Amino acid sequence: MDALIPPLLNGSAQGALLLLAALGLSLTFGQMGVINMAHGEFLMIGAFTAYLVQQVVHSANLSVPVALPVAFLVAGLLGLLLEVGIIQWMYRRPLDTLLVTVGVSLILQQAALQVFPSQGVPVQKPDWLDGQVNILGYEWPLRQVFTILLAAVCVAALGAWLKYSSFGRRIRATVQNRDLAETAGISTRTVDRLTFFIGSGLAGVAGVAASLIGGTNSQMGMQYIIPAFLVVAAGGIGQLKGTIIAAWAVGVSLSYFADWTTGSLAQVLALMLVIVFLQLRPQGLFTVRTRSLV
Amino acid sequence: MTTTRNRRRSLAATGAIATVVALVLAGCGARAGDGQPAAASAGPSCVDTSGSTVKLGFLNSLTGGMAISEKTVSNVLHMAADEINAGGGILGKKIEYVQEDGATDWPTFAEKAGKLLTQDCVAAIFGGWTSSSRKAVKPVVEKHNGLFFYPVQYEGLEASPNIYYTGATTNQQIIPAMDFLASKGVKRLFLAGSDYVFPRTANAIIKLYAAKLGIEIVGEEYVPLDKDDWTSQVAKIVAAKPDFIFNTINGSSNVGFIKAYYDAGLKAATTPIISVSIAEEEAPAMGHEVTGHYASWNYFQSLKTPTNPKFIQSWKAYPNSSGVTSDPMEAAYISLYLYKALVEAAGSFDVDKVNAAARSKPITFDAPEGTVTLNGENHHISKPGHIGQINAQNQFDIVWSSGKFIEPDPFLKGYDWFPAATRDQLVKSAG
Amino acid sequence: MTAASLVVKDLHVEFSGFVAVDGVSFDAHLGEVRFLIGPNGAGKTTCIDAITGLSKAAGSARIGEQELLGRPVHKIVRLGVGRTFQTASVFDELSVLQNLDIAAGRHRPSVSLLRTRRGVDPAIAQALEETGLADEIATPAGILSHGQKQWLEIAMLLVQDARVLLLDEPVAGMSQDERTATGELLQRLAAKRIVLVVEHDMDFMRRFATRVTVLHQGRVLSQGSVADVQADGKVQEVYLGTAGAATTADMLAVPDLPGVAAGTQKQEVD
Amino acid sequence: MTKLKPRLSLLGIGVFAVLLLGVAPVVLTDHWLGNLGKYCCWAIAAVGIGLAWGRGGMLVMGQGVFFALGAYSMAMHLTLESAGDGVPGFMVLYDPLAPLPAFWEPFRSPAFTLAAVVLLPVIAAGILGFALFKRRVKGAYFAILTQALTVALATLISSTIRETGGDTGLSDFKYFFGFVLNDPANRTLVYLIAAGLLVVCLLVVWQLYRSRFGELLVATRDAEERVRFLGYDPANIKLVAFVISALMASIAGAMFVPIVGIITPAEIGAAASILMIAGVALGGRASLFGPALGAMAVGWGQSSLGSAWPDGWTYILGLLFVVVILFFPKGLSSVLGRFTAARRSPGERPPAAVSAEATAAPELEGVKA
Repeated sequence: MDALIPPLLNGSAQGALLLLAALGLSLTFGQMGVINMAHGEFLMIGAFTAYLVQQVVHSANLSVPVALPVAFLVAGLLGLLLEVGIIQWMYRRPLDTLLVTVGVSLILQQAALQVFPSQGVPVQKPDWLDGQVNILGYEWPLRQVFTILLAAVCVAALGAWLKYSSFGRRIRATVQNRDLAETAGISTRTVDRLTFFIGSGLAGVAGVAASLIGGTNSQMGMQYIIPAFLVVAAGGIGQLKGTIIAAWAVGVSLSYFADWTTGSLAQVLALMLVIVFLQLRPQGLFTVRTRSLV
Repeated sequence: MTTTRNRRRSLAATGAIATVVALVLAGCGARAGDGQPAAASAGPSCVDTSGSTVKLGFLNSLTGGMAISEKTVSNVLHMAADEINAGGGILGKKIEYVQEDGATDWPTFAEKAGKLLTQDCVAAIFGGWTSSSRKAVKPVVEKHNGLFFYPVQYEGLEASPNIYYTGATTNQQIIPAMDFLASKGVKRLFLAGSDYVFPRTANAIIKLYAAKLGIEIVGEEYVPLDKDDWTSQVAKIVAAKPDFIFNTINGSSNVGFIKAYYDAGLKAATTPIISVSIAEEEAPAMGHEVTGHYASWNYFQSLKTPTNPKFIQSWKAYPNSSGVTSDPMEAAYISLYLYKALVEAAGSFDVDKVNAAARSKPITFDAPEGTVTLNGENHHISKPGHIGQINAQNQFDIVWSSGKFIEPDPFLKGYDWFPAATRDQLVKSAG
Repeated sequence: MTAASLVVKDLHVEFSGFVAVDGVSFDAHLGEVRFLIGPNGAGKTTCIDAITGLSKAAGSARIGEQELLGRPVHKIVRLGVGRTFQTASVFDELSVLQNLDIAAGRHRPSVSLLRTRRGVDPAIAQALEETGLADEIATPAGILSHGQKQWLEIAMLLVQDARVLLLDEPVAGMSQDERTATGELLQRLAAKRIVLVVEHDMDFMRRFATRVTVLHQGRVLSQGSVADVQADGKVQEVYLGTAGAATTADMLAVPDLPGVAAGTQKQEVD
Repeated sequence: MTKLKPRLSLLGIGVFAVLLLGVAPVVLTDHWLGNLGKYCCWAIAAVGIGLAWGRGGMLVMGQGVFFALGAYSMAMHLTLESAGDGVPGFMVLYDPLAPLPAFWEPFRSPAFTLAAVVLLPVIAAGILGFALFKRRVKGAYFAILTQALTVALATLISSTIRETGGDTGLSDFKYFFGFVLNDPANRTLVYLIAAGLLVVCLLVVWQLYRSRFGELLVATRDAEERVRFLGYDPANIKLVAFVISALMASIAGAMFVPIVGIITPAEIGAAASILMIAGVALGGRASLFGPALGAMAVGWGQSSLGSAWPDGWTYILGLLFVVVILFFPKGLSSVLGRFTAARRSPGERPPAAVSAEATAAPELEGVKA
């Protein structure tokens, strides 16, 4: 059991972080078809926001809860800016959004390198995240529990919002049939902007979580972007439950691989696992079947 | 009809290329076994020192991932150049530096080194950080018979007539750290590193020396340089119950490591960490979490030497200064002064004369870490070994010192626990 | 070349539990222009999708002895089944000639693909003549008129030498003259090839159909000549049910409502 | 299409060949000739990307994988050539007595090395492409999968230090198939081979673009399902283009090694693979010369602007992506094309404008039912 349980717990936390990073993408990529390679940099902005909030609210106990909504707002507004400035002209060219946002990500990285201390900045962990809880006889770091709870809250909020709010219904209507939605009086422009705002804002929240796990610096976004995209793809386009399961599966397999082999090989194996899975099942875990093909 | 003719024409074009290639093949170019030593084919140097200035090249990553560390080195080189110029320059000639960006891209390092030597005609190049950048520059400076001053501690096992190493080699950083651990009575050691050449090499050496010291290595874990999440590996550390952790992690991955370490409930008081890549520059990014841990360096800002206060003061006053001094910066600072000393000893900027001067008499410099002496054979410098413990201000309190300066020994010739067969092969393949 | 009959028996298509086509059987023979009609969601296009391998289906669809179901799309095409699409789909960036050349290509050895085209294939010249596109040979297909695009699609089927032509709303968006021309073209083609047309345009159907199958909610509602079908009470009921106020006769007589046809395209997906 | 255009293109290749093979070695210094050689390597890879992405619609974000196959094949051979009979130095530390890893052994042979440069990418791309295209993986999925693959390979190489040299890679090559690499004459020779290969690659795609295959590839890019309904298997068509583009990336990698003198995982990772695409996008993905010239321009920008204004270069590169993709999706060559077309036939609709619209149209994802 000693060999089985701890990686499962650690992996669940890793999966939760991955899920937070992928959640926004599942909106923008899954629902709108935009491939935002700058999503990792929005995450970075969220982490830097956590640091900046800490400069104002000195107590880490308070600053982290404050930083979560602020980071959501900051990253969300930046995403909105990206949508209004660039993406809105490109909805008919999904593949090209990928390249445009690569450019945006280069610019944001360089800007962060010049604005903030080049070595990165420290984000203090709140005291209430110190320590461990005992689960099944194993000491489980509270910080990991926090990541999982945060991911759960975000998923629940997003899911409820999509399902019950009128904007959520409009998003789903727009995704299913843009023209019809427009004729039904839905402003698809507003829906696009709102979706992008929320998707990017979620990256900001993920950034706060990431700042408690790793370094906060100009390069941090790059380590999340590819795995996050793979998770969304493996989960199935526009499928929240697929994204959740895929993120958890990748996190846990990464953790087991790391337990059995080295950290590097674990990364390679986890990537290969997803690649092979997508080869076998290109439509992802869950799909809405329609007559038009993938 | 047109197409047929077109095809014939494209065939003709291909034929023309083949002919050109064949001509060149037959015409010229030295072949292996022609008996010509490779370096002899380097053309005459274009360095011109007849004027009132001497051109030097600074090659650091100002963009990309390594800019995090290398910008500071670039800046301190500028400061050293300004100081030297204020003091009258080298052999009476003012330094005119050309700053190039290596862009965290190793072929770019090779390209820019070539540019500095052949286009800008600099007398020497200073910079580099990663071993990859050094390995990219090495063939270039050897080909053009230039000089390269490399300021960062590295994995050793190298010596090039065209490179001077002012950072520590393994016996000046890794081995003092192990001696310190032995003095603390450490019995169980865990090795954690980033997955690249320096940590792997350092750990190979640590394992050999640990066997001699009677320290048991209870685990060894690596994570890719660009990954911050150490959760899984730290869980293994917890399970292995070491007395001490030897940390060869580099970059922001260190932050992730420390965070995972505390998350898992490890404490500096019971399972301390000794690092070889965390200095005054890096520690602030980790906040208070590194307090109480150790680092092995040859220089600390807190070091009490005659020249250190002035160095710290100048740096703090320098534009765009980070405010703290650290070992790699100090090594870069040394590199420019060492070059000045070498040139003045040789009385010339000529590379061969500089190298001859290095061999003929001991070149010294009163560095912030103390008076360092150049080893003219292996082009490394003597250094003191210090262990610092990180305090609440993210500065280092020195808790252990090697006493005398440690002579550089990149191939570990003076250490009987290092297998002779390995060394012989390494020396042979290093040429 | 001789074309046997296309015989579809007991066709079933299901999308995640939703039965789109439920036990449909019909056949089409040389010499007749066969029509498949029905209200929105009746499963007309789905039938064609199934026959051409685009949708997974149970049952049987044969040309002569050859079973089509279960084969990949391009293999079915190689058996001589060609189709057009509701939205004319031609290669916009390529010229008319290049479009047709590609359609003719499957009979060539693959090495010849690496060579440049020289001259115009006789089969292509003939198809151009037949569809009246001879003047547009160098025009990029993207700037052809809507009707011309439809003809280009038909021309592509001809050079492809398809034995069975499955045409999905071939006259949508065409002018009255173009419709007539298309109808006559189809009647000419029917002499040598099996022609099956899915249409909403009742006027067009009445003028050119030899036999008609009416689908409703995935099942065959009625089958026979135009007159038979028009007289069928069940058909009247269905059209009354879906169209509300209009009478069956009116419905079947309405020449064409482009808006209706266009509107249905989107919603017909499952 | 008139017959004029292909002949003009051929003339263009001729001029290009004269400039690269005849003029450049005479007028350029050794340093810039070496740089030009490096740009030629990127251009070779770019020509392949132009074929796969511009004409075939497959956004290949993992050309680093094939670049690596060629580069490491060549680098292993050159390392062994420099090491003589012994084991390369970097392998010694970890286990001084262990022999050369088995997969290194055949690379002692020059013939095997050259064969590997050609066959390894063909086999790898063949298997990968077959698996992906038969399963109809395309668009963003294809792009991200290939990118993930190159990230995985770079990570793997970084962590296998004894086998591949790890993150510091392979460097310090003394000989190139018997020729002393430090000799300027030999360096010119290596440059000429790279430049010659670039010209050959251009000729290959020139013929492909004017062939029926080229038309079919464009057709597959724009309407894959439609091609299927013409009796072709689009997977096979895409596979051919993908394999050729992989081969070109491998050749580029193989020539990169003797010219630049080092190969490390950083040259094949995500950033490097994306940089290869930058040039193609800039020059014009679907045009004949666009990718090659774009890649050379980006290389030159990195050398000269990167020196003059390092921080600025990163911003320029980022803006280049944004501006070019947003405003000139067909690259700068389309701007030129639009201009000449407007001059040649005033009043008529310029073909470039037509094709730009076609690009702007949504990709036909399957058949709209």
